[in-house]
Amino acid sequence: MTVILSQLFTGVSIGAVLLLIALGLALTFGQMNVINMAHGEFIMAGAYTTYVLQGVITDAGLSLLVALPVAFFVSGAMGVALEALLIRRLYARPLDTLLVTWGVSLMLQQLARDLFGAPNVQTRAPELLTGNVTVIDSDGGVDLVLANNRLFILALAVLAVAALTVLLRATPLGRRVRAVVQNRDLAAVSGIPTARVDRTTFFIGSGLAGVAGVALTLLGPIGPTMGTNVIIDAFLVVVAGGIGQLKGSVIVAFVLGVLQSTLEYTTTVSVARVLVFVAIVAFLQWRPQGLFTLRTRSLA
Amino acid sequence: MLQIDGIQVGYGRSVVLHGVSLDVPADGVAAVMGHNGAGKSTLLRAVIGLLRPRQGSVRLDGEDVTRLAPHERVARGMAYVPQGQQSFPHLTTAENLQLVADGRRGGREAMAEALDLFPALRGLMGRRAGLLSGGQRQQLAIARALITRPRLLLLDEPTEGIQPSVVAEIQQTVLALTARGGLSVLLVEQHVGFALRAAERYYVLESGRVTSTGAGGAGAEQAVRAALAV
Amino acid sequence: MTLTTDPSAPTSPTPPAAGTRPDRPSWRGWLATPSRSRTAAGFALGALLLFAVAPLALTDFRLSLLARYLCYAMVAVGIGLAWGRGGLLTLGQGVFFGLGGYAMAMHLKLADAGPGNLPDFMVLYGQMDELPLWWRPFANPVFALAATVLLPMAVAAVLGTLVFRRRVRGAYFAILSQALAAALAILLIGQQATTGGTNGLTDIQGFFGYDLDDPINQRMVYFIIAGCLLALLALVRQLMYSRYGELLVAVRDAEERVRFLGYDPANVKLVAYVVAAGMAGLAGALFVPAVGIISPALIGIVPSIGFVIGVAVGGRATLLGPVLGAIAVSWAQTSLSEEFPAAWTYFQGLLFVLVVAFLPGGLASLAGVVRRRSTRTSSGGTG
Amino acid sequence: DDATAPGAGVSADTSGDTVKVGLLNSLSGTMAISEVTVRDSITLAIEEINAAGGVLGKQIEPISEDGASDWPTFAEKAEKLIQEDRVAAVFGCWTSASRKAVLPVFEENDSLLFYPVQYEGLEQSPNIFYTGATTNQQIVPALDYLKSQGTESLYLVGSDYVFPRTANNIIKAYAEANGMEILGEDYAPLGSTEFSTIVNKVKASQADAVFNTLNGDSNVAFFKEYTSAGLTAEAMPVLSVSIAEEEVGSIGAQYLAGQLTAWNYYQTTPGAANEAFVEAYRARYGADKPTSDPMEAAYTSVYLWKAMVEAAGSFDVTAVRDAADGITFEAPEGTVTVDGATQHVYKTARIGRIGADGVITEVWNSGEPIKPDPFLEGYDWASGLS
Amino acid sequence: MTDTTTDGLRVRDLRVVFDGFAAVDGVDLTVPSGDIRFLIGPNGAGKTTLVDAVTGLVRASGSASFAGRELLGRPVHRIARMGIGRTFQTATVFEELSVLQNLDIAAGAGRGPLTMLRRRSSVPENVAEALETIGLADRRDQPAGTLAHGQKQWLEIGMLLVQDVRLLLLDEPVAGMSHEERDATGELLGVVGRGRTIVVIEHDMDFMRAYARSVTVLHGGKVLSEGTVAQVQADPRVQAVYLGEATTDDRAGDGAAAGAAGAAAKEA
Ligand SMILES: Nc1ncnc2c1ncn2[C@@H]1O[C@H](COP(=O)(O)OP(=O)(O)OP(=O)(O)O)[C@@H](O)[C@H]1O
Ligand SMILES: Nc1ncnc2c1ncn2[C@@H]1O[C@H](COP(=O)(O)OP(=O)(O)OP(=O)(O)O)[C@@H](O)[C@H]1O
Ligand SMILES: NC(N)=O
Ligand SMILES: [Mg+2]
Ligand SMILES: [Mg+2]
Repeated sequence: MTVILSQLFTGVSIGAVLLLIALGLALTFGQMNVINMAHGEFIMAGAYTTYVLQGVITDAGLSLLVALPVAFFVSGAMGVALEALLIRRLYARPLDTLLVTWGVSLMLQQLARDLFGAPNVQTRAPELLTGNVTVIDSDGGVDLVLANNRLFILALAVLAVAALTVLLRATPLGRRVRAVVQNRDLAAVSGIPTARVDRTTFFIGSGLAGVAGVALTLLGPIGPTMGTNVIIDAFLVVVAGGIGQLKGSVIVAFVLGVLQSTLEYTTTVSVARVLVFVAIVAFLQWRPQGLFTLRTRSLA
Repeated sequence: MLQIDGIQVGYGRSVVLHGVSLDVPADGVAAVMGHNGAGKSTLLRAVIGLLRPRQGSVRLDGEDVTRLAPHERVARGMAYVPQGQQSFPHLTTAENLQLVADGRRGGREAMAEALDLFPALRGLMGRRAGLLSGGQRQQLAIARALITRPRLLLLDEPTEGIQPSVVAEIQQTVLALTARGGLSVLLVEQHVGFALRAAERYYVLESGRVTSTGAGGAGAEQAVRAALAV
Repeated sequence: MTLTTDPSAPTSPTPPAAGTRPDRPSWRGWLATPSRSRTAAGFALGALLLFAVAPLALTDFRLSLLARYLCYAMVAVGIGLAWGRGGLLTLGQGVFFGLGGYAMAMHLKLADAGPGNLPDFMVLYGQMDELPLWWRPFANPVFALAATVLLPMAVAAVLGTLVFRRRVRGAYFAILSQALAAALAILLIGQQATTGGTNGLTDIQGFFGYDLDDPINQRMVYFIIAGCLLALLALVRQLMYSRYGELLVAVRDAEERVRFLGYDPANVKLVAYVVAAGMAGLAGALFVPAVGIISPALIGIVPSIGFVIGVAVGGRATLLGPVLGAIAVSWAQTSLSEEFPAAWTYFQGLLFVLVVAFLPGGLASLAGVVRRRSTRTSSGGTG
Repeated sequence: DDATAPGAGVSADTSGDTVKVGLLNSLSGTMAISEVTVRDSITLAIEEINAAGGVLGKQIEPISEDGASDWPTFAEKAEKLIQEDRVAAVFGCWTSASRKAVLPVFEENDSLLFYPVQYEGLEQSPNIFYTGATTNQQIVPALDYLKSQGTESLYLVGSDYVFPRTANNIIKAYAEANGMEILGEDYAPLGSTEFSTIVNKVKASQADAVFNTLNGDSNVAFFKEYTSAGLTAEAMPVLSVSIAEEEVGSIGAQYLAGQLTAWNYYQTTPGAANEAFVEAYRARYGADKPTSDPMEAAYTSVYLWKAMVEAAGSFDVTAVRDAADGITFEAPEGTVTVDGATQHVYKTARIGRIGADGVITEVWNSGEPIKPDPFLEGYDWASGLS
Repeated sequence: MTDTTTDGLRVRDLRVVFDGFAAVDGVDLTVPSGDIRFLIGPNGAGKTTLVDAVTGLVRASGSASFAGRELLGRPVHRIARMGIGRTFQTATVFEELSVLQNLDIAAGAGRGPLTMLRRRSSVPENVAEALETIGLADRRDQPAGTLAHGQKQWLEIGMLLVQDVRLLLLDEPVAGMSHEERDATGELLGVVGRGRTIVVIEHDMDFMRAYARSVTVLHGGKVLSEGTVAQVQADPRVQAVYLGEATTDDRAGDGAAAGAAGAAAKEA
């Protein structure tokens, strides 16, 4: 019983991680149609930012808290640079953004190798986050303990989703972001400074990757290839959730998390991965445009 | 109000407008007519800034706006209703309008006014624009442009796809707005009768050149039809 | 009465320039069907280069590298068709390359082991005492050879049917195809006892009775590969300039519209996808005797995108662009990584960024630009 | 180049006053993390040898190639080193997969590879010298150690590739013969960083100890998860066979304190040879750079080759091979001796405990170098394994 | 031109509902073979949706049959192969392909695989004819993307011709066309209409008056009125919801200029 509960918690927390790494994509891919393969490297940048900050601020808890906004800004700034230098030219060619940003991701990985060395680095987690909460103490049997770092990430994910939802749904910026993607020229002639909106959106989306990077330092190593390990999963979440639909990504992330953890428990990690992929293909048979879709009457 | 001076505009290697010059009088209407493919839409796109002229200039009240981005031109009082019933398909009708009213002084009132002009839209506020019918979308597009309270309105075939009774209303609206003062219109129209009635000046565009121009009014109709029939 | 007799029919308005110099990337020019004689000359030149010049000019080692590049080029030709013409950005061609490669390698391993014996790795790492059922048919050379092409095509057909019928396209398709590559690689790695796991299938000794240690036989493999590449080029050329090729472009540009003409776009795409998969399978199969190994490392995301890089650099919508791009990129990788192992990654990334962002027609469009400049010189062999 | 004779044997080019050797490591891609340090220690050995007058009076000229973490590329680069550069020997490879990929190349061309990493055994090629541990020099002693500590049940966690899977086959055979229970076996794809489920399974199993064959990257995530789940070295120790000093640094000692590792060498291994090695390495690459078992085995492999060449009086592959048996070297790990029959090396097995400061200290060693037995022919319980 | 009812388009109790909103709300419509039926009605009346339903683009209930064969429930391409073609409110042609290639593809849905895999060796006769009919013969090698708005619309009609469709559904074919071009298109309809059934959605009343054989008025998803041009125009309900006060030429705007415009229309 405790095993089931703790597996469920595991699933939810895997989902929270998935959600955090996919959230920025839900914005840049989901809203802007940019397939940013360098998103993973922006996550990496967030993680390295945490690492560097710990060199400066020795208190692990404080440095983690400082790292959240700093990483948001660092990755966001990288996103803005990418947008201004390359992506700006490619709004009419969404598939090409995938290829271009993949090239960028290669270079960023090598850059990380050159800056920080090929071996992985790590951060010290604050004392508070290395512990856990025992929810069920089944003496003799297996306790249900919830790891503090996982709880922290879950809270972070929920917070990020809430903030983004408000931003997109209830602010003028949100309307503008959506308008620019849907009809760039019309947005421009409606008085919207499209370039600035693009840049702001990309800043936020990439910044969220930085935040995800900070979170990942609590779980695993920081290394040049950490982005590649998560990027496909993140895209699958957005795809299955339905482009342009935040709530889709949220639901899918948690469902995939629980599915993954359940399958891993009952089969093996590799088989679970393959089955999750099969499940997504099957799901797209049912909902080809993802969980939530927006139809229009145009033939595009 | 608007002076276009010898602009040359094209796409890629092809040139569509070969030195077009034209004036829109203050508080008046200038109409542009011509066959399909003559370059009318191209002209308007250049005026609003979606296309950059290779030569020539566009001036708004004497200010050279040739190099400004579209949103900067809108900030200076231009508004544009493109051809083809364009909208932001995934935004609702309300959001399509709100988007333009956002951060604009008097935006709320302007929105209400626009809705008074197109009451059919009130019943569609929650529907996404991509699901509207063609004519509904066109009404939405004109309403959107009016919310910015423009000094210069660029209309590209505004009555295309609209039911006759509403066409008549749109025509009357345009006439009324210009008559009230404070609004000039550059109008691209296939409806020669309406265009000439509204226009102080007409221009006939052929293959990217102005081949004929003159004062508007019903009297010009014969001349225009002759020019168009060439 | 028809419109042509109507004086107002707009036959005059469009400036002449607009008709012949549309506002499109310059690779548009390559859409025009080249003349048959130019094509024949091109093929003759290609054959001369591949069959005479290269074998004479290159050492055994460099020729074996070229053989490997030509295998990549075969994959690239297929991607050019599916992506360049059909708009199907397939980031999972490694899957089909791998299926072809494994099918071939399974047969060669069984042949090496001899009748009734198990391949070495099964005994060593899998403690198997019996050949798994699904390995058995691959002992038959005819079955194995057919499988190298038909197996990838069948997988593509199934996946393509599922995906295209439900109108999964664009970025969705690209990401799914990429995930497929990751999934297959993981699957192969996880079944070490029967697939060799991460190691893949290695140490292949013979090729249908020929000893692969012998450089003469290696040359033979090279000639087979070069021949197959030329044949595939001829095939794709036929497809591209056929009515099907036009339809494919139509589907790429306005899929829904095609539906209203009475075609099922899913089928149109499926043909291109399946053909490309077959080509990748053949390439993978020939890669095995040329390099002596097939492993999951050749299937995953990185190699799959690697294939696309070559195509993009060469020119996605052209016939020869993908081939030249694949060869050029692999060659650059070999030689640059010999000189500057770390900088190679930067170079690769930068090359890709620059070409895709600023020269979407690839190097082939440069050729187009040059050709347009030097109006019709006598060089006939590039078509 | 055109002098290349068809068929076996491109002899090394030793005509000048230098002799070329190849360095074949992943300098890019996922494996670069580990392999760059191996390349560095090989380079260090070459520089030392050159400074001391070289081999047979010739300076060693290293030619480095990047295997790029891609097995076919390893094969390609091996062929290039042998055929184009005509090197006398090649040092490198890390993963078994890369070794498997180059093996036919070395055999076809009758050339030599020195392979410096502990591996799964079950291999013996006349063209490879194995200077890392085979299973009876690392895994088997580690199991003996656990057994001596009273361990009765194990959970097996490994990366999904040939070394962990083969190691685990051996462990299972050992366990069966020794009355140990295997309570579970899980593999994570290389580079995987999500271990919550596996840790849940480990925890639920309530095994006495965990035998960990995860590769570098994944260990960080595994141990963080392990600690968060409330598992400790006291309650359920983890014995790892792929965590060296380098990895301890990057996982974080706070997650590893008290856990066990099995190797043939630690940076703290006593002896003058190791002090000299550690000092030289730090002087060359930085005071904060740790040394580790594979680095040491790679460093040693260059000296072993030198000794073989000198014993043979020639760079010729056949001569070198014939001279190999019994060659010894006072390595940082202690005396190592080449076993001519298997072309492996006699090595001392060691178990270390990771301290809270990240330093690994030896808690047990085999007392003397163990004779390599790659096919575990000397162990009855292993008879079904190959 | 044969018999009527069974040959043409027959729609019964057609309903299209979007999220509870009935865009088409129980329409009965019979268009006999050979007819040129104009479908008019206020913006949002459900005209385009009706055509969408008949061509398989949206799901509908009720029945729609052509030449006695049920259409509802079939996929788009099957319906197209039954000889039903349409154009769109905004013209959609294959921009990258030449005019000729556009037509050739349209002509080819029935081709076998062998033909498909061969190159086009000559211009098929029906394609050549269509090129002449739509007046784009001298632009046949030009990419369709470079055509002007109106030309694209003709090309679309041409594509229907070579498809040899029996039922043409044209959604605002003359929108954005100049006066003369409208007339040319009208003439084209006459040519094309021989032996075919044509349904035209339009808001251009002049055009309707000149070329319609019969008219159906939709309003709020229902049929409001049906009959000849004169009958429909005279229907006060139609005037109220659709035509407005200006029962005559809208293109000249209000009544003041109606006379002039009417004259102009005749002159062209
Ligand atoms: N994006 C484009 N790329 C290339 N050529 C274009 C593009 N848009 C328009 N053209 C060409 O420019 C010319 C003028 O087009 P434009 O749309 O300005 O005509 P128009 O007068 O508005 O016609 P219509 O009455 O049909 O709207 C045409 O020949 C058209 O083919
Ligand atoms: N997918 C949809 N979801 C919701 N409402 C829809 C959808 N499609 C159409 N509608 C609504 O159905 C009604 C009918 O639309 P339709 O396009 O058929 O009108 P129409 O008669 O063609 O109008 P117009 O003359 O303006 O083109 C409109 O109110 C439209 O907003
Ligand atoms: N040999 C190894 N550790 O792969
Ligand atoms: Mg226009
Ligand atoms: Mg409509």
